[in-house]
Amino acid sequence: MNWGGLLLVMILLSSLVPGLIIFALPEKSNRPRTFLNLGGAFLKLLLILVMIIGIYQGRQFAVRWQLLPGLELALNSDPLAALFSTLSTVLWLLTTIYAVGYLEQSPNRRQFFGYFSICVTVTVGIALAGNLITFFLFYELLTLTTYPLVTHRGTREALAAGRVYLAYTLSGGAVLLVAVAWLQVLAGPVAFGGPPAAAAVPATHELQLIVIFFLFIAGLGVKAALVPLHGWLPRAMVAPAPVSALLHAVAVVKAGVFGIIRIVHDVYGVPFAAGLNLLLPLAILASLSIIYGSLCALREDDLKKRLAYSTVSQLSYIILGVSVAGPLAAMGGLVHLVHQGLMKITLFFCAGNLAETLGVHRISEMRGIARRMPLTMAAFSVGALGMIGFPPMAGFVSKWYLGMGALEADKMWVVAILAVSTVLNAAYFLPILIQAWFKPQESTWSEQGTTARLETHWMLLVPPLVTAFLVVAVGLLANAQISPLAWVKLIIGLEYGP
Amino acid sequence: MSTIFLYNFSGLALFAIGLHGLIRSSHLLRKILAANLMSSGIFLIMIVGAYGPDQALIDPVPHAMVLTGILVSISTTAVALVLVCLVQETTNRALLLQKRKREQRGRTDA
Amino acid sequence: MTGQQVLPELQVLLLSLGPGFPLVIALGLMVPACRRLAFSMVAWAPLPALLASLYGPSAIAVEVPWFFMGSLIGLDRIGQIFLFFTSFLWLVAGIFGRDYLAADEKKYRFFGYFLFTMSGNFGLILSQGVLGFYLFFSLMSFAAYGLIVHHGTGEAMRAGRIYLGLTVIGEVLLFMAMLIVTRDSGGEIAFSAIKTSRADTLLMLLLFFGFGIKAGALPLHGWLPLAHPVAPVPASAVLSGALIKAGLLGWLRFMPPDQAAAPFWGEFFIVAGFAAAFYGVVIGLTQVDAKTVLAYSSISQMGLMTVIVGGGLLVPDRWAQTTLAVSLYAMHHGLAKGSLFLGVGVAKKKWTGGKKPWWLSVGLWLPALSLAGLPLTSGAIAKYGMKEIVVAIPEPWHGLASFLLPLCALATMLLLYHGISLIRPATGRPEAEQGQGMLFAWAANLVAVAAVLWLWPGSPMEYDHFLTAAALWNGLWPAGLGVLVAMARRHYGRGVYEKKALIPAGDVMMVGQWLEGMVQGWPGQLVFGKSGKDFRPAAGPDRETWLRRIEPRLKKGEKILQRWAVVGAIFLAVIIALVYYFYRG
Amino acid sequence: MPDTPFWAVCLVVVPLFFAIICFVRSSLVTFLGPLAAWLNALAGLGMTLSFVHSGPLRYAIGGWQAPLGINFSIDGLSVLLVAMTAVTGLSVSMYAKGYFSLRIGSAGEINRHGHQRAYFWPVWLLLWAALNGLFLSADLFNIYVTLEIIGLAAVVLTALSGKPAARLAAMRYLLVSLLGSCCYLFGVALLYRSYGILDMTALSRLVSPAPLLWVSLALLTTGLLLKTALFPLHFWLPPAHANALAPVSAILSGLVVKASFYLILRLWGEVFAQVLPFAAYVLLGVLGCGAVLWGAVQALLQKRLKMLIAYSTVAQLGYLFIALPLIRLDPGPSAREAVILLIMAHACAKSAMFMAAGSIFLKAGHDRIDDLDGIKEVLPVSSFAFVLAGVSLMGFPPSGGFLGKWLLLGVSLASGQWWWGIMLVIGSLLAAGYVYRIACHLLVFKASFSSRRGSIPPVMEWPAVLLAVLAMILGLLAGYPLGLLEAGCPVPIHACLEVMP
Repeated sequence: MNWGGLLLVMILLSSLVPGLIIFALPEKSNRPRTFLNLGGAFLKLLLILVMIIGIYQGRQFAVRWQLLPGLELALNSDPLAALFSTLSTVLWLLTTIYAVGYLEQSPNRRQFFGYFSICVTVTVGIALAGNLITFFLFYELLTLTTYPLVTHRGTREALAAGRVYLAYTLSGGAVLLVAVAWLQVLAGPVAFGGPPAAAAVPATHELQLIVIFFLFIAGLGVKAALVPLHGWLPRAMVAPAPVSALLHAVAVVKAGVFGIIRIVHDVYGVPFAAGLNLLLPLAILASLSIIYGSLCALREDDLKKRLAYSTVSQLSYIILGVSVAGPLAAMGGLVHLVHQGLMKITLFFCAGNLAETLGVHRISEMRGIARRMPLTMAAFSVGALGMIGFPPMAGFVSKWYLGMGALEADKMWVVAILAVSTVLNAAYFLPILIQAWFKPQESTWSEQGTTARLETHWMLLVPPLVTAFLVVAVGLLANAQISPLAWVKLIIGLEYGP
Repeated sequence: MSTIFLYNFSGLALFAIGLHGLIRSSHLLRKILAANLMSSGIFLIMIVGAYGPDQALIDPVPHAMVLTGILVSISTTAVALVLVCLVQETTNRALLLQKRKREQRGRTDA
Repeated sequence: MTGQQVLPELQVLLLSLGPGFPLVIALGLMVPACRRLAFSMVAWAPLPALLASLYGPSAIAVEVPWFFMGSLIGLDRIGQIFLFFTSFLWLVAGIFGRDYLAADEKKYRFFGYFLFTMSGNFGLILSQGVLGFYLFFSLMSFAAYGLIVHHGTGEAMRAGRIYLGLTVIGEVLLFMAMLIVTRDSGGEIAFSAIKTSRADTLLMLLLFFGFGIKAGALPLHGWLPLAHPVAPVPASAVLSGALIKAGLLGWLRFMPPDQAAAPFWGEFFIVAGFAAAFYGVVIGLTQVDAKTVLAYSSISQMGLMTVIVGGGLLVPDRWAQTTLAVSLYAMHHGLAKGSLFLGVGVAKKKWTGGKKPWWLSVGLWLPALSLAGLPLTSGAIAKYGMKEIVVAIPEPWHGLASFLLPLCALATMLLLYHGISLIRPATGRPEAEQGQGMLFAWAANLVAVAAVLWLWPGSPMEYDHFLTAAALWNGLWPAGLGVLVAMARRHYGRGVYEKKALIPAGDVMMVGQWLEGMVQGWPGQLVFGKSGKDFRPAAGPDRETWLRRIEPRLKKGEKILQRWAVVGAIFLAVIIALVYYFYRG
Repeated sequence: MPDTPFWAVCLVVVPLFFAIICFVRSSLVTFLGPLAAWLNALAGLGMTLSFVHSGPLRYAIGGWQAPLGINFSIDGLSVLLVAMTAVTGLSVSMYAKGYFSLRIGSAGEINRHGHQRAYFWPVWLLLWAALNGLFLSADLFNIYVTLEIIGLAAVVLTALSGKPAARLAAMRYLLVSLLGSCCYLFGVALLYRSYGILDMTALSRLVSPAPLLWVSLALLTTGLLLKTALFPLHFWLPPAHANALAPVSAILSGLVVKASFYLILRLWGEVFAQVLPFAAYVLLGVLGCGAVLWGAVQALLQKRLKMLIAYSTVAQLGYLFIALPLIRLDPGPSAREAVILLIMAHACAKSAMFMAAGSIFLKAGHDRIDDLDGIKEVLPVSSFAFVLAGVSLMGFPPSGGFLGKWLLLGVSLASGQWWWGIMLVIGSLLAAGYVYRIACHLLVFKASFSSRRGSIPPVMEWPAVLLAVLAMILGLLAGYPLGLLEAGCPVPIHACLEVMP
């Protein structure tokens, strides 16, 4: 276990150990629990920074653990892994602060924070996974650890939503297992770093490879909320706001999309996949879910459900970017992975704020709410405008690169899809902003005891403002050295050559 | 040779009768008796197997096996009888019929 | 007035102050602590931009790599013209607005959006890069929504909704156009380096309609006549004065002077221009509200400018001259239309009933006549610049244009007369005392309208040619005839047009309403199912439903397996099956 | 360090010796029982270590050579199963120690526990000795004897709880066990008639296809199928396992059922592997699929916790039988390794589940699944152990169950007969169905939960957690036990072939 490997294991442990200790602590020990959580978050962020610096210097960290002769678990730190793990860690830190504020008086917090920390460990595990079997291991564990968070409230709908969530994700996991095992039979152990494994399979198995690819897409599509398999996401919105913020905007859904990126880039390799013309159906599926997601979002009056459907459509941007074979489109897709995470988590934080402080859940109750909660609605507006692709925000940058990539591969219909979905995004986000900012208050809200000075508890207010600032900063400083876009260019540079 | 065949056949017959008795009869004691019949049938076949073609050479191993078998079937029957008494005590009829089970339904708990 | 060479950093500072300063004040307005201080400085926000336009060097472009994927700021010739009249108009509107809305309790919010729109406007003029242009264009468009819906009445909300809808569509069309332009020019985003291939019909269509929405091109002009009456006067002045000119600037920026003549597109622009010009007047005459009439006159004037751009497309080597002529015409129209709108505002505040005071009628008639191109007014100079372009275009269009242009002037005069006659005195108690800021601003604007083209260095000003009898007569008869016809129409048609507009304002928007009804109506239900109901995709497999149905059969199955007879049968069956498989194997 | 034969003998003698003493001096039972359990576990550990050290071995007890003497053949498979029995047995014993000294519930229950303790330990140690004997013994008749002892001891333990349902279930279990043993004996008799030798390794060389062999094998196998409760013949298992006392159910489901499957694995996997046609394996595989589906669906229908777990045993056994055709198909060792992993993982997980269910039943006073909401607040450790064991039963990575499923899936896909693999995946999905039906009640929070007074001692809660964790990380540590498996290929026995033809 060299020093690099130790670093990777430490990154995982830095949130697993606090999680386990939290389980051991009694329910009432709030202060140590918060300290543990935040300490773990900061430590993990630090370690990831060390990793990023290492990657900048061109070093490669890896650790192996052999289960059986043909089977080993591996973690390695390639730039794509660093991108996703940084995103999850930063957002986990903010969501922990938010969750501490959000669940101030509620019961059963020990179980919540315990599973919350383990869940992030698993997400970072997915990011750092070095081969297909490790990825699958963490992918399945994600289902396990997120279930108690979805059914945290314990109400009837929470249990029903939990059951639906399990039905979808477990069957997705089963399909993925068959695909992984089948590929292992054909191509031997599949590692992520080196040359695409599927390309090395003899040509006679081409049909099997095609079937395996679509099994992968089906298995990962459940978590990536591709249209026919997205049913669980809106129903999982019964979960408390921090859960829907981190999990259903970043961790769980991104794991699915990250998996698809790994499959297309590392397992099959874009040229080979394009050769088997697998990418066109994927692009069509992604476009379908972009449009369908937006149409469903148009019709939802419940705020979190509308955001959920918008997640369904936004995720498919990333898949669309990856499935349009070309460096620029891939760049657009990958950078949208980060940008969408930032924007969507801002929106969910604000939705959580409205629900927690004023008991507002439906959009029709949101008239004139900006007067009562100006900062929250400001953050919400930044996130919403970003989602529409309003220029200085992050959303525009990814849409710009997606468009450029589509034109580079002269797929005009992809640009048309982007245009139509931008209009649809505006159609379901702008009415919310108009109602909040420009219309007088009509419905009465239930004031749930907030401090006089700020509009709501400071822990609920700071995270959305920070993420909103990040959304603007990432957009404005897109060309800067340290922006996600620069990091994605590094990834694509490695992938496609200079 | 015909006596060897006769013994084998009777052993087989005993086994069959015992099997039919164990399955078809509804009274517990009958089932236990049937089980004993089956094992004695098997012992008969094993003993017959011990005699080689020329009467002189007798193979001792089946005898050892039969002895052990008899021991085992005795202890099994003992346990079975104790269980029949227990069942009798709680269900006041030593029948193991389905309808007996239906009456129990109300009070079954772990 | 060409500025001397200034240090690059200073240039960046000077130019970025243009859009930057209003932003800073707007943020100041948001923070309650320094709200009062910020409000006091609101009126002077456009000053740095005005100074930059006057003293800035005529042609510089400064690279700012870190700002939003690399952007360029710079001031070229037409940029300078646009920046000058836009900043002047914003300055006048700001001073006017401060007094006009002094009593309004939501004035901080209004001026917040006012400053955002202003910063967007200046930004898009100054930016020399495609991305920067699009950024400020979107900022201006979205912030203008705040100005339109300021009063919050029903029609304001409807106008705002329509404006926003069309703006979003415009943004998307522009987004696609920019993608194609950047790809064609190999990833280059500076205006000087981009090449828009005129042959690419999709690109040209996207550009025409993308900017056409803002510039009031025919099918997509619906929001203009709806937005102006509902917006407060300073807002509508700026809307028609500066905002719609952004569309025009977009055309000029995105169609660089490459050599390939685009005959088809030239004709397309000319036809669209004339159509807009006359359509605007025809519909305008049927309206009853002064600001709506002025809005329609803006549409028709923009039509004229589209004609000039079309001319420039037909004769590519005269492109530089065309852009100059169009910019001057835009400047003149912006200032004139601004002063007309401000005039309406002054009338509403200061005219206490009875006969229209003399200074008010002079203030209204001066810009109107100038717009109609009366000789010796800056309007005439602007029209003269246009004529030079018309002369150069090839035959079929030359004759048509030279015949139609005077007709346009006549029609404009007709429409403006109708508009001015509709201006009504103040209904409530006029606040006479603190209106000074309004009057001063209005007066300054009038002076500008009168003098601007005389003083502007680049304007096509040959005195000798200008004073010839023919030029005088050409300028005079359309205006005079227009006034006579308008008087006759007013005299005979009294009362017919006063009450209700024959065609509701925003004529084309009736189609929009019909469409909206459709979506709510039965076709919408058909497509989307009942609106608002929780749209349930395939419900997850609920354990209760499918299991409940087959449960009794399963329980019975288990009971059967419990019986001894069945067990015996299965037992024998397994033995026989095994023996059979052993044999068969 | 004493050598392997010493440990082999200890494994059988020590539990027998203590069983007798506990029976005679029932007052000492509270101390002697757990002591015996620890000694047994130590013997198992010693055996494993010496096996690693010295490799496979054949040992004739008391120098008596076959066919009269009793031979022990110690190879990888048997050592692993002995080790599994040691670990699971020790945890169940610790649980039983707490269970019988518990002060929960009415006075009647408490003194009945005292009475039961006196009989539980001797019979359980007897069962443990028989299990060790079975795993180690080399010839078929010796296996018959140990099999019979296991059957009887299990029946007595089932009847121990004294409730009418338990007694009826015990009676049915006894009759089934009788039927199975008679058939097994008949098969052994016929085998002896045709080959004159009962030693498994010797038989595997002599055997050649003959009608008498087919009949005897059919009888042997059907007897064992009845004892393993494979799908159509599973009717006796759920009532027996559900109505027995908690530690007894853990023993029954975890270990007893595995004994007869071990024999099938030996006979079909090694002894008669060359002779048996593949079609026969397919038959067992199909019955296994039936077991997986039927067991899972029945489990989904159950209202009581222990009945659900019992039916889940029926389903999980189906997995093992699906693996049989795959062992035949797979050239390499991975299918055999997978089966061993599945056996060990199931043993740990199932006993952990039953122990946790026992604690839940004692604390809640009932085991109706739908009324268990909020027990998490009262019994956090046990409910966590239950959920963790359930998860490893579902075959979630990194559990042993997952690795077994993964290997079998690989073999089935590589061999082209992909339907076995798909059956495994569907089975684990159904397993997820019934595990999460309980887990969703155990994980959910409810402020008030009506539970009986008195607390569950940690000695009852922690063994369940340890076993569940072991099942969960078995996947990660799979390299070590499976390494043992490879080292232990059976020893050639030409040494003792001088017996009559």
